[in-house]
Amino acid sequence: MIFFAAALIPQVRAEFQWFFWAMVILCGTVATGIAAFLIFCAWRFRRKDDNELPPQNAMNIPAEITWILLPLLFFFIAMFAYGTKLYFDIERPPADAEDVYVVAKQWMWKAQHIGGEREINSLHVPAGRPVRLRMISQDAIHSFFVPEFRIKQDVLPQRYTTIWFSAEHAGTYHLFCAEYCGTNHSHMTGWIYVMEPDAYQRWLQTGGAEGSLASTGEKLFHQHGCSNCHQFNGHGRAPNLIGLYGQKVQIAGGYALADEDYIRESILNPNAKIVYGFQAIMPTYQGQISEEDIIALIAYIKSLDTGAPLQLTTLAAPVIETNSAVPTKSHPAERTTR
Amino acid sequence: MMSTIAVRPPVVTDYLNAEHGILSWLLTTDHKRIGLLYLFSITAFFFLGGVFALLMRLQLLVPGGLIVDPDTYNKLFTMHGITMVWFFLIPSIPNTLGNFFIPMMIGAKDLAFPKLNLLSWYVFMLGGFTTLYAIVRGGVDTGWTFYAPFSTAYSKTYVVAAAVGIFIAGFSSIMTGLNFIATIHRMRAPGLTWFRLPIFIWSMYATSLILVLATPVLAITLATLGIERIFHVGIFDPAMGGDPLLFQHLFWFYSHPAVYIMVLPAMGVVSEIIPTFSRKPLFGYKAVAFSSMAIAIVGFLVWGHHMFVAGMSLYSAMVFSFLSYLVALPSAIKVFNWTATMYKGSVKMTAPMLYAIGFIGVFTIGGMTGLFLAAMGIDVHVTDTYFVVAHFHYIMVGGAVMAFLGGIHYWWPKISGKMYPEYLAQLSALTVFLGFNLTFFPQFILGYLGMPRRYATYPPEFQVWNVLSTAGATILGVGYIVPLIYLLWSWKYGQDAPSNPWRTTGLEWKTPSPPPKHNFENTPVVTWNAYDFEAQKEELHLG
Amino acid sequence: MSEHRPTVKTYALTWGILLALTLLTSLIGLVDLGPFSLAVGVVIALIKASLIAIFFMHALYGSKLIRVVAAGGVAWFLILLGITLADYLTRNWYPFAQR
Amino acid sequence: MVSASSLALRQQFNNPAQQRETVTLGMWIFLATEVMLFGALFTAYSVYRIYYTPAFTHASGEMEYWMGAVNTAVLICSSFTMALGVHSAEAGKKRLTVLFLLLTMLIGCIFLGIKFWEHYRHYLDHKVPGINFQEAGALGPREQMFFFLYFAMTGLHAFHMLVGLGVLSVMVLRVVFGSISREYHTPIEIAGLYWHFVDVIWVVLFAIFYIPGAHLR
Ligand code: HEA
Ligand code: HEA
Ligand code: HEC
Ligand code: CUA
Ligand SMILES: [Cu+2]
Repeated sequence: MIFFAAALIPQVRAEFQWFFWAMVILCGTVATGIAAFLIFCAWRFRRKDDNELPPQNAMNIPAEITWILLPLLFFFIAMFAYGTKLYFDIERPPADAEDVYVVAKQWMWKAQHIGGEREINSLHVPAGRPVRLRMISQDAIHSFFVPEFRIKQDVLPQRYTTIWFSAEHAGTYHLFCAEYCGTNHSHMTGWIYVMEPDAYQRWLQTGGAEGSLASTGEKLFHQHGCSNCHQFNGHGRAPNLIGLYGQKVQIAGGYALADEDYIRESILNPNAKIVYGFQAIMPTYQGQISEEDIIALIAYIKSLDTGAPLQLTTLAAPVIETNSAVPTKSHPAERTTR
Repeated sequence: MMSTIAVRPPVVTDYLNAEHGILSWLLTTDHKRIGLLYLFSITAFFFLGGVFALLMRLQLLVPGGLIVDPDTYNKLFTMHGITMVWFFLIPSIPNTLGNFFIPMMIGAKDLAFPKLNLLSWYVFMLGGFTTLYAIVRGGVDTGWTFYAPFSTAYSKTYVVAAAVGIFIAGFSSIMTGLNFIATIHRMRAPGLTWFRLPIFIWSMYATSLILVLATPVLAITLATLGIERIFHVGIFDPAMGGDPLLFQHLFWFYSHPAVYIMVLPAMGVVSEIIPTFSRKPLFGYKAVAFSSMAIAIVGFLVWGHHMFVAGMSLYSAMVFSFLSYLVALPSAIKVFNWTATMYKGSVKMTAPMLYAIGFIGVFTIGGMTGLFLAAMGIDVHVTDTYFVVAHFHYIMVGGAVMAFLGGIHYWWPKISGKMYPEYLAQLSALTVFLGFNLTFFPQFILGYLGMPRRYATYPPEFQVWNVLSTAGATILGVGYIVPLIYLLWSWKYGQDAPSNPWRTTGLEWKTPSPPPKHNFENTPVVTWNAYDFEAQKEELHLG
Repeated sequence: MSEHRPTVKTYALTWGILLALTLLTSLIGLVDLGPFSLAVGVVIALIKASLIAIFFMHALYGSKLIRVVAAGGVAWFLILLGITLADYLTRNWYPFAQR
Repeated sequence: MVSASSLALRQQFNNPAQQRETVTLGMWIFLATEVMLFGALFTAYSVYRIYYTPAFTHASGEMEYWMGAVNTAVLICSSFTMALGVHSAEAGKKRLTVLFLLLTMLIGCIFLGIKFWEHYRHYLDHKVPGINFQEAGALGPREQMFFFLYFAMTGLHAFHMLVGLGVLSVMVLRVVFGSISREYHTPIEIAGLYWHFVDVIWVVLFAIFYIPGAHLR
């Protein structure tokens, strides 16, 4: 998206650094001030005579107003605003980020690159390029945490979550699982290898990948018999999947957005959302396809594109089923290549 | 011979010797005795939780873990969190000092529902024993937060028993809260209007509101969790269409307000100690009173700040962040008013005052690091690290426990009728303060460096700070053991306490120490404001 | 008691209205109103609930404090419901390419 | 003369009016906690109903609609008799009070009977999640969520009814044995509040579980 032209990629780590330390200095000053004042009072106004009664002043409206408004207006609002800005930077990947898929399970991290390379408890990425991770868990909740990059995101079962980073310098960085996930939670660690672009290219070549992720997905598509029903001429008894990704699909009783989660659900739980005009005949693949293979299938379906740039739909409404079955003109069954 | 008899006042029947025998304690409906029952129970739970903490700190002395395997460690922090939160800190001040002093401070004979009060102790103990059963049978390893689906589908430990224990204890909280609210509304002495109430009463009132409104949600959430674990109905299981984040929402809807259950009473105690030992009315009384209510109410709107990286809506997260700053404001108001109270006062540094001042300092740091966490961009990095652990121990251990100890010392003469040894008490207050900071300050650094929490082992680069923290914990442990010993000692051998040893203003000091069974000979009539030394100048021989 | 209380007549009238409303919902339920059937059902239910609270439970006959408590209970439930739903309803609110 | 009201005055109170107000307040606070107790489940219902609207509507069509509707009417009748019971207690009419309380309990039992019968029918239909739920049809998996919430909420409600029956039995005994009188009838009022509250919950449960899919039957 234009908002995220490469030049504007926020340097999350740098921004974090100065924000964090600005807060340390600010809060440190206030805290030291309060502590100093307490000690000063304790000493300066110590009781000298056991019967003494000091002046009984107990209220000062201007003072109250000052210390209500001062922190709020000067500190709290600024902290909120900057914290939120930084958060949105962390949460929204730039459009040109390279996708890597991550599957978490008790207690390891599995990564799959678009090129087909797979790794366990390590992740190789090029320096200076934004990388977007699409993550899912096979069991409990985990959390992908790279302290050096100042990023963290919980990895949920049955749902893709996203995090992105752009590492400036080559090096190795610690990867931790930060959400408690059972016995070996503290062993669910790994390394991120950030490499100079040429070194990264070399690594890719020696990676031993058997074809890209999408091509693996294509094989699976035939293996699992998807292609029997889903044909690309628009005549099968199942919807044509070309150009599906990113579309707004009409389903029984509403619309759904065909993102990764939708495709995944269509495979594992096809009856949850029935494409309008089709029968609920697709068998469930629950328990038959691993998370890794689902990712390959998704990569394949995503690649089923005519090459035209993806049309980005901005959704004003939540992607949930509603009963508002407004008929649509473009019947999905007639959808062919765009 | 004659003179010794004359020095000792004639023995009056106070609440302690009004009846005798174990049954007179187990069947009592006297709020003061029930307060003591609670005091003993929560002290036991505190030391149990403390032992878990010490074992944890020992384990973390070396990167690979010193004493236990990861499974055991996971159980340790879970059981530490559960005992400390539900069986120590939440009932700590309300059920001991609150039980004991709410009726006394408002000039009532007892709480509104004395039998309910006793029942609440039994329910609490039943919950406690159920949880102990879970612990003895082999423990729980879900973390005190019980996140699904780990707790519902993957943990192999006694999750249901522990959840049932907390579920039961929750009803004790509800009963107590209900009792306090009804009491404060309806049982005040003639003339004791809302704005004449001591701030401690306001805090307890705000606390009770939270107890009553939040705890039922926890109860139903844990019940659902148990059902899900036993029957696999799918409510939190994503494979069956459930959403684990719903569990988190419901859990934190209770547990965030619950952190204010822990700190509001502490603030109340501090608001009593500071005016007494500054001999000045609390500065900005109304501001402090209203800020308690504001915390109680706004505190219900911020729970999502525990879920910033959980996969929640960005926009919700933003609102939660903003409201978190809003709820920090009343705390700030209190801090400033406490300090202003000391200004130009007549300050006496007794042990309770040391604790109170320690509270202000440590709570400020803990609260300010809460501001770091509420800044979403920072939270992404430090959430689920030791930074969070340090944040809440600063408020809960440095803040609430310190205020609890301060309150126990402050009211000890009234509770036991004996004075505690002042010098020793000051010494151990300092020990607690130093040990505490040594234990938990390094944890801020650990968190910033990226050490995740709930780790049984850790990379070697984190060792230095962990060693410091463990060293601190040892000192802290000593700091807690010493008061236990001398307070018990003073109960038997301490000097008799006069009825108003601090020469202060509250109603609770206008009756003998220890108080008679029905608190006051005659229902007092109140014509003065709280902390009004001026009005009681003659009575207190001041000026 | 100085406070006045509903008379038997009021009780009977309330009862009659409640029964009528029950019949009404039951019949409306049979009609397909799409998403509105739940909404209509809930609205009628809330009217009935208020009637019970006001006339059978004397919510408006008692002290102001009691009204505050009753309203407070409902308000707090709405906080729980509203803010939780706010998350669910805005979870997919970002531009598609961003997630 | 020692009146019944001063006999019933507990030592912590100064006068009967204070006692009555305090106890009533306590009950209302308790009801607020009950709102939150059910509130958590209502929230869960709302979340999943938004997620799985078609499944919820469809599953709602499988309710025993008329049993639910009749039950609503039944419970409203019991609320009416309860109100009359409190009214008679205020007027000091002991016999009438006992009569209305017993009537209320009887109607409550009818409600529970119907409710149990419904649950049993669902059981035979294999609709009890966690025990014998069998998915049927395209929306099956998500209907399970509906049925879980249905059983959880109506179950919790039925549990409250049972407690209510217990409380009312005690009240009947207390009226019969004379610890309740024209001067001191707060316990009956309190019990009435509880009973009406349970009725309120049911009225809403009926709306959210039975109505959305009623037209599908
Ligand atoms: C008694 C307990 C207690 C209290 C009172 C608080 C108070 C606060 N807490 Fe804390 N918190 C916990 C106990 C507590 N917390 C616990 C147990 C957890 C972790 C749970 C778990 O995951 O296990 C937690 C976690 C936690 C998180 C989530 C972290 C994470 O997991 O990612 C956040 C995020 O916003 C947060 C924020 C706050 C804020 C803003 C306050 C505010 O209320 C603080 C307000 C106080 C002040 C701000 C200080 C006084 C102010 C001044 C002196 C004014 C001057 C200051 C300036 C001008 C800067 N807390
Ligand atoms: C009220 C709350 C409370 C209190 C008082 C404490 C007190 C302490 N806590 Fe606790 N802590 C929590 C609440 C609390 N904690 C919570 C909620 C968690 C999160 C759990 C989770 O992640 O699920 C946590 C987690 C937690 C961790 C992080 C674990 C992890 O994430 O891996 C650590 C690590 O250092 C720790 C340490 C301590 C220490 C050293 C103390 C010290 O203050 C304790 C000092 C007390 C003593 C040392 C007792 C004295 C006893 C003796 C000297 C022994 C004598 C023995 C006999 C007489 C038999 N705590
Ligand atoms: C028996 C035939 C059949 C097989 C085999 C089959 N599908 Fe389907 N699929 C369907 C039908 C029919 C639909 C439309 C109805 C629905 O949504 O369930 C569909 C829908 C989908 C959709 C949603 C399409 C849209 O336009 O929104 C996706 C994605 C999908 N299938 C992927 C797959 C994959 C991947 C496989 C193999 C692992 C597969 N299908 C196997 C019949 C089949
Ligand atoms: Cu995976 Cu912790
Ligand atoms: Cu919080």
